[in-house]
Amino acid sequence: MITVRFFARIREQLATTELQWPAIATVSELVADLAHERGQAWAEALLAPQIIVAINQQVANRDSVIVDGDEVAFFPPVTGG
Amino acid sequence: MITVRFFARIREQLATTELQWPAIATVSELVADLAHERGQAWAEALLAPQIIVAINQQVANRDSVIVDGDEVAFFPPVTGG
Amino acid sequence: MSSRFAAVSVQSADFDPGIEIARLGTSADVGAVATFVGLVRGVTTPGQEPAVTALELEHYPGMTERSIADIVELAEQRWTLGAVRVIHRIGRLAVGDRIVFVGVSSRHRGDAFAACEFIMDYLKTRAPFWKKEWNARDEAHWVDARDTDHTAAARWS
Amino acid sequence: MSSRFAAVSVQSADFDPGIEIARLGTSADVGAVATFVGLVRGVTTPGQEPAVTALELEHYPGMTERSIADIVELAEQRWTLGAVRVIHRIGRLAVGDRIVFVGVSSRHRGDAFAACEFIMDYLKTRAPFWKKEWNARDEAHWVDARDTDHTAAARWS
Repeated sequence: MITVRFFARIREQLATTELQWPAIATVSELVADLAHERGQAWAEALLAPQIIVAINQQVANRDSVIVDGDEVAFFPPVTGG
Repeated sequence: MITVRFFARIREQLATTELQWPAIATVSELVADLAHERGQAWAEALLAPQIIVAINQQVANRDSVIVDGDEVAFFPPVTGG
Repeated sequence: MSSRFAAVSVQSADFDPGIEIARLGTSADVGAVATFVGLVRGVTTPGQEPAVTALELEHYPGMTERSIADIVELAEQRWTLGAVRVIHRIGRLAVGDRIVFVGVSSRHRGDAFAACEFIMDYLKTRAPFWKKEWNARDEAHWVDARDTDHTAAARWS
Repeated sequence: MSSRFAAVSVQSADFDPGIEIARLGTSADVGAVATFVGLVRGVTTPGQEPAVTALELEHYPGMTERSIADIVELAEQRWTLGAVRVIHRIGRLAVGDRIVFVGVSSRHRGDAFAACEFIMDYLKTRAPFWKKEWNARDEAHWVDARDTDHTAAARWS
């Protein structure tokens, strides 16, 4: 299993903070899987071009490999400071 | 009469904080006059190329005109901050 | 330098810039302390939206602290620094509240200024924080990332 | 901006950077406060002269205050600033003592950082202050002006 986390605008759009998901090979496949299972709103939120993905709290990309036990996070561009 | 003031290293070299002097046309003439009356040490201190001169607390130069009642100051490059 | 340390705090509590500056300047070989304090602005672009009344800051616990520590490390590789201190607040803040503190000490002012601004520019574009604003009509909206922040960060690379 | 003011102090008394920062950030349209604190360094270039133990700062009363006010005015013409505060100490100071404070508030951090560094660079090369250093052997000497300070000031023109 992997842990998938959502922050800020995406968290609100999907009304989901965190979920557990079966291990899967890459970020792209995880997004496709979530979109397929959860529907159009999820596809749109997670496929938006500016969305940032992190694996184990390091910025990653759509091709990055996921392994069992990883923490994958999706969030919008940052606006701190 | 004009007031002539000296600061920092120059003040110490000349052992003079301030003096009154008869009005004179320019800074160059004032320096020549002081060097003539006070001797070699004054000539060297006031003719050193890096010395800054101010008239009425505004930076001036050797050709600047002095009028009666002015305050003329000589000081080394500044080192504050 | 003798007093090298870097400390990062992400906290809901306020901080005291005076105390932080005093701590940054405790080594005999420190001649310069450059600091930045970010505040919640209540006025947006004149004539546009209603004034902001409050802000809520969300972060990614763990990743946020680590990404700031990485930014501080980049600065320490690039300039000769004494101590570095970064504090970023989270949770709900009112107009005029302090949001962020970045303080850098060094022998000379050039390094302290450059590193302080670098850390702020990178923090704005790399550290996972998100701002939600409330306005005078009690409407909430997520703040959009600004191109100018990315331009500011890009000039260091 | 609504809270525009500039205040220059030349004084033998110490100052409190925390209080100054708080005063700079009191307007609702201020989002950024950049500050600089200069300290008396006790360590000179390693392996060279004996360590500095104290400093004495001489100034030109009247001209010093006016030249700093002129520098602040140049900064205000160049950037969009809120408040500016400059404090410079005079007289005898010990190692670790604060010498100078420059604080600038603005809407955005870019202006605050640039103006703060500009004021420090110009103050170093234009304001009539002179430092005399004492070392561990109780020898006094006047500090020489540094070329790097003139280089730093020249990049703004």
